[in-house]
Amino acid sequence: MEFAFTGDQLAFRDAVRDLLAKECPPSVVRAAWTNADGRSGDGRSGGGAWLALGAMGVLGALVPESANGLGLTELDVVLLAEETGRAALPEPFVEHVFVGAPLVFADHPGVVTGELTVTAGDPLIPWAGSADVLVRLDPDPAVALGRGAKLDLLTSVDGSRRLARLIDATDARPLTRAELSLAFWRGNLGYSAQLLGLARQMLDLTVAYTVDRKQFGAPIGSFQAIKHQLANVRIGIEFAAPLVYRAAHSLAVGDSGAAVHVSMAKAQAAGVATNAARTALQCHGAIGYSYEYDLHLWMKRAWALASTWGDAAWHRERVARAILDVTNETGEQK
Amino acid sequence: MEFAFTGDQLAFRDAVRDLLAKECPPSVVRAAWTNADGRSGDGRSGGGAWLALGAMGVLGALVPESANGLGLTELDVVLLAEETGRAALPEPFVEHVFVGAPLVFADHPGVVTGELTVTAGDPLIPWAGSADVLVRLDPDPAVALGRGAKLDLLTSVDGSRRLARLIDATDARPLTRAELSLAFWRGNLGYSAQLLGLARQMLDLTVAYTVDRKQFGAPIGSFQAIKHQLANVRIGIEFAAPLVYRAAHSLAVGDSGAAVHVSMAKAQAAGVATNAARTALQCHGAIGYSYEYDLHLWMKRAWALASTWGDAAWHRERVARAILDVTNETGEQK
Amino acid sequence: MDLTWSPSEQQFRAEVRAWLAANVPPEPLPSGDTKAGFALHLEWERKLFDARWAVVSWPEESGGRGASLWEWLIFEEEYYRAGAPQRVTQNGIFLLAPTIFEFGTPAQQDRYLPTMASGEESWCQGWSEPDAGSDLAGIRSTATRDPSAGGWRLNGQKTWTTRGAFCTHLFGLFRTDPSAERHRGLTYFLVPLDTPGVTVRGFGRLDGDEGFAEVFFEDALVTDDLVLGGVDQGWSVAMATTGSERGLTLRSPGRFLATAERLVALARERGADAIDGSVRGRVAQAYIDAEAYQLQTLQTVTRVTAGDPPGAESSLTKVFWSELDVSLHETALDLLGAEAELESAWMKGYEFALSGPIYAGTNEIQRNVIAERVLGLPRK
Amino acid sequence: MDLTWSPSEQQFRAEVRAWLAANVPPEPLPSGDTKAGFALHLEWERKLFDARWAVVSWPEESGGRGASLWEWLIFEEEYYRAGAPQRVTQNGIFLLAPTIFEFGTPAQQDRYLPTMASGEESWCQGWSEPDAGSDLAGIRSTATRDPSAGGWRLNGQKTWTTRGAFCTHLFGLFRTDPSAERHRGLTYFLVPLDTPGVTVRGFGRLDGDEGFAEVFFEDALVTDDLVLGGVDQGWSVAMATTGSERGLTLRSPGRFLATAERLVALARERGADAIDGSVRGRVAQAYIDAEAYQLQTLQTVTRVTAGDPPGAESSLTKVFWSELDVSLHETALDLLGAEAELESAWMKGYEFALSGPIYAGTNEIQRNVIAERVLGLPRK
Repeated sequence: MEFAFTGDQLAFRDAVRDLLAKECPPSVVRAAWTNADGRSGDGRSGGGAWLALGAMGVLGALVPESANGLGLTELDVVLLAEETGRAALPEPFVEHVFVGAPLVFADHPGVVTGELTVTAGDPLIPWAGSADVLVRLDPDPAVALGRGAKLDLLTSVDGSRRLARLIDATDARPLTRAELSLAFWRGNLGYSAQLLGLARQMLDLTVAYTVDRKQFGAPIGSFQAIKHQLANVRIGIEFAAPLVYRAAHSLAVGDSGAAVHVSMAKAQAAGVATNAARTALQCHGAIGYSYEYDLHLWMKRAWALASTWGDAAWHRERVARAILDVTNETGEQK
Repeated sequence: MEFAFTGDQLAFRDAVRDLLAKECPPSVVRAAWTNADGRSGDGRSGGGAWLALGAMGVLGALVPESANGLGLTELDVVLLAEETGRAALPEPFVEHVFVGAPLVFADHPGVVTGELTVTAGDPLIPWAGSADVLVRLDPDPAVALGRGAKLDLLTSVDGSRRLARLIDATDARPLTRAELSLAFWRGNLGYSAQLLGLARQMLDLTVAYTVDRKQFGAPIGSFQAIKHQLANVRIGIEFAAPLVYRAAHSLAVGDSGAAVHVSMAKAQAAGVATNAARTALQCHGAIGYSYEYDLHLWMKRAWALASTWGDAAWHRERVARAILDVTNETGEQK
Repeated sequence: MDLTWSPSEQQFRAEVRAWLAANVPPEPLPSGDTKAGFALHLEWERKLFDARWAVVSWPEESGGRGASLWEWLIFEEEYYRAGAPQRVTQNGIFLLAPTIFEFGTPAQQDRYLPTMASGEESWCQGWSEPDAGSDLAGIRSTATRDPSAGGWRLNGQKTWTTRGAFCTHLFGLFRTDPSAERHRGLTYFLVPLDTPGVTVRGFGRLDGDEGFAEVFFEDALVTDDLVLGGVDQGWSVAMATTGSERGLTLRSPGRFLATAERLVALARERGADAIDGSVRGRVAQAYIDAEAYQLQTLQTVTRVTAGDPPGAESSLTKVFWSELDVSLHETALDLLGAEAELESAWMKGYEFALSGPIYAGTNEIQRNVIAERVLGLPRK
Repeated sequence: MDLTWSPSEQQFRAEVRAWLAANVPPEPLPSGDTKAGFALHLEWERKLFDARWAVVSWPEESGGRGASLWEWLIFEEEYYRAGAPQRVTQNGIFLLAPTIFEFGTPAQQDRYLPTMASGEESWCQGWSEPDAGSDLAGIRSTATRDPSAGGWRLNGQKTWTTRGAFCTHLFGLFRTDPSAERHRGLTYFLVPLDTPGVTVRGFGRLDGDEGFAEVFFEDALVTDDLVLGGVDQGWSVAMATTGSERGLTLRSPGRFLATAERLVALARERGADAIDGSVRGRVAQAYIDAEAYQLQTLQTVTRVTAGDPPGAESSLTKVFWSELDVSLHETALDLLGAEAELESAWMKGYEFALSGPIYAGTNEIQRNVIAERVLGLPRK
């Protein structure tokens, strides 16, 4: 029994964290809101961060080595997703790395390096307009080409998430039930990890602000009302993270409870991130409510990811079904 | 439009409050836990408080004047129930005044003065062993004689509430559907008011204690962590009371929404009282956890009343049905 | 207790409803927190004013109808139910006007009230400063007497001024006695924003609209007749408006009842069975809370009408409505599921609702007030 | 990451499970917080000890099995799953023993550990005083050196001492340097409760059982060898035990997993469809939280095993498990509906759970610790 990441896994995370610190500061996230494609650069190939991740091999992390991927498992990349959440990376990271690339690398080898971008949605597809390959989980699960696809564009509260419904697909191929299921649970694992990273970042940002900000002659962080709200966020993070990591492990080893474990992770991480957002805003006060301050970039990403691919209530109900209704839930199916 | 009680209604409440302050101090409540009948005295006819309430005419308040009752409405007695909650009166006040007496006064005139005690349950009947007349709402709604009734005695967390199921009834007469419905909603109104009074008393007790108790060189009531918890209880009370009073008014005037209004009142009052109990205990610390300290007498009454005759979730679901499912909910039926 | 409306009140309601039915724009106006939207909202305000619905509770001579608090409640209920445009003039009408009625000279009342009611002049509140948010006593902006110029020189900066970039006037607090501490030595000024030396820079709020502004003062000269309620009396004068900001006037139950009705409609439309059980319970709870808020307001208005004004209790109200507003919208977004993140009136409403627990005294401050002034817990 | 148990650990689990299956009393014992129940629990403790299950993590020579933290977790999981009796000796085994292992002289270790493990001697904690609850530094009980008698004279009062009326010994803090302030000048004493001058009065806890005691000291003489860890060093010595009180040892995940399993069983038995949707969601949430607590513990044990002891993080754990325990029982009572008020293991468990957020440092204190020591927010 050992509940810890390996030195390699932690080193990989640190490398990605450093990369994002350099390539994806808040200014890049903010810029993405007004970019043509809502991404960290402004070409179809994504920006500096995306290219660098591609160069590092991260974009093909779950693709078999036989196809020039890194042949890694969910457990090796879950911390990377957490870091992209912490940085609010405006790229289809989960959609590409966790969901799309492992599904389409055979027909579209370019996704392994990031030369091609694949994204996915259920049903709303983020960054669909700038992607080369689209994966639609619902309705009619299918893989389609970005070029020539008929999209119904929609606006997300997160200005970088350019959403679309795929209405009419070119050269679409249907997904098998197994592909659909794996894609759905891997995606939810990725979102859970990103929500965790978002929560950590919002907490750090708020701690720093409340240590600094003085009112009534003292740092507001010295008031119990602030302390206890932030302590609760920290507690929430402490007891959400292990569920996320366990879910990654379960998918990696093919545990029969994997789907339920992912639902537990998503329910918990969504709750923690939305609570972190609410608390961060309240502890900041008016400045946190300003568009010019960065907090809202994280808050809105958190709102979006918390409700996409099943919100907390939906995943909690999945767990309820597993423990209350079904007697031997294999969790293998969506 | 006038949302306020009349001078008479307030004077009546004050009279009962004074009576209870004199006849039902905490020592009487505590004594009831070990009394033979769990009531404020130790004879079948109840104790000082019960006799005094009878002498005041309160026990027959909802009985028509033609039958020597006071011929009052739910609106006239709701504040009295609140006071009996505040005092944690160990007597079948709601069961007798709100539910039983108006149902059985014709066959049992003694209930009007309190010479006879009537109690009621759904299905658990409090103080059944010491009552002359029993009303069972469920199963098989009926009125029965206390003498000779076969009872299955049960123990409540509230040592004064001597519970029983009525298994075999003597001279039972069935309740009509209308009787049953009115009894159920009146009872829930009475319990809502008592829960409100219990919450107020637990809050007052805790405020007094936290002003007094010093730790870390200051009254613990000066710490924000205590202040904000108690402020939340006070807010809860502020916005539960009007729902309780409105429900009383709706029953009094026969408003078609009365049943839903009572469910709103019970759901809110139950939530406020249980939260007040939890907060009061936490703010007291170890002393509040001591059997010798009075707080638990109120806490346990609150737990009992919050779950009896439909708990908060049950009543909230009644409201949900009224606003979401049924298109024209008359609320007339249980 | 009488929970029915009198014939004349019912008549009043019918009149309001009819007028709104005939005049509320079929399509919602663009956000009043944008330059273009603000202008369109002012046109609507003018329309309200011409029909004497802009300030129903004001005396007739100032453009009102001398409506009772009860009628005002009815008006608000109907206004929100009809989905009529937000009141971009509300900060003047609800925060400043009561102060002018109470402390203004007859000249000030004649000069400012009618133009405020008609929307001809629009007012923003200049209280918060970079270092004075929750702690208003930290105000540093100054007003220095300039005898030669026959007035006062304003210097300093205000910020988080709602719709400051679109308004014509600002009412604000400035320090006139630099030696005085905390709440003393402040004066309440009425400042035309076109005064030389005043610069306004609008900036975005959570939803991106330019609903906030910073206002900079550099030796801006304001004449003596722009002092409201006496030099160095600013704090006590201002408290009258926080009273109304926190209390009844801004938060009529109609607003939350209307939102609750829309929430219920949304839930029915999603299909009552399709709804998760826990969310279903929260819909019911939010609906119950909206009714609780209305009933508590009826209780308060009854008391106020009987001449017993609300004191620190208004803090109870502020915490409750602001958290109710958040949970009404949160619940609606949960009903929307994966579509919650899409641009919608619910998301916009949620973003707005999130400001409730912050402005007009954060809910943390309100809880302190409740604990100390309502419950009597020790300050220290 | 490896979430499987080694063959030897599986073997250990099988052994524990088999023994418990064969030995756990079919009928639950009466409450260990009553005189009679306590005696019966001591018999059970003896039985555990004879089979060397009483203190699995202790070295063999002290009656343990030198079990690893992993094996200890397994033991606890099986123990709670089997519904075995509460450990009335836990305050000695989990709070005092670690301190004796760390600070005790060899003589003290030989004298007290074996009799503690066998239950022959039972220990209660003498820390709280009427004026020193959350604020332990407020301790006023004194120990004054009495050279003539060759020991220390204890005076003062301890209270809220769990099972003090049934135990044979008390470990507690006494002020040995009256001039010292707050946490300084305290000394950790081991006190036989039959010492002349010591009076014990048991009193009821929330559930009515006599689980609390007041202990009065009047010139009670204790010899020098009853000082644990040095005169005036009491605070730092005691902190070692709060560490274990708040940390892992007392709150093995097995306890909450077992409760969660029983909650699920109760829900299934009430009929999954009959359950209110909001309560159904809370059952799932409580179950998720119980698993989260277990996984976080595995994480911590991995770290501890690697030689990285938990610090202020134990405050995160304390708040979480104590509130989880309350909500597990609250949810169960909500499932019981009108029967919730009846005497039951759930109600008894709820009453006990309510002490969790209070003892071993209230959750308010814990949140301060988290804010200041984990997050680095300013003390003042």
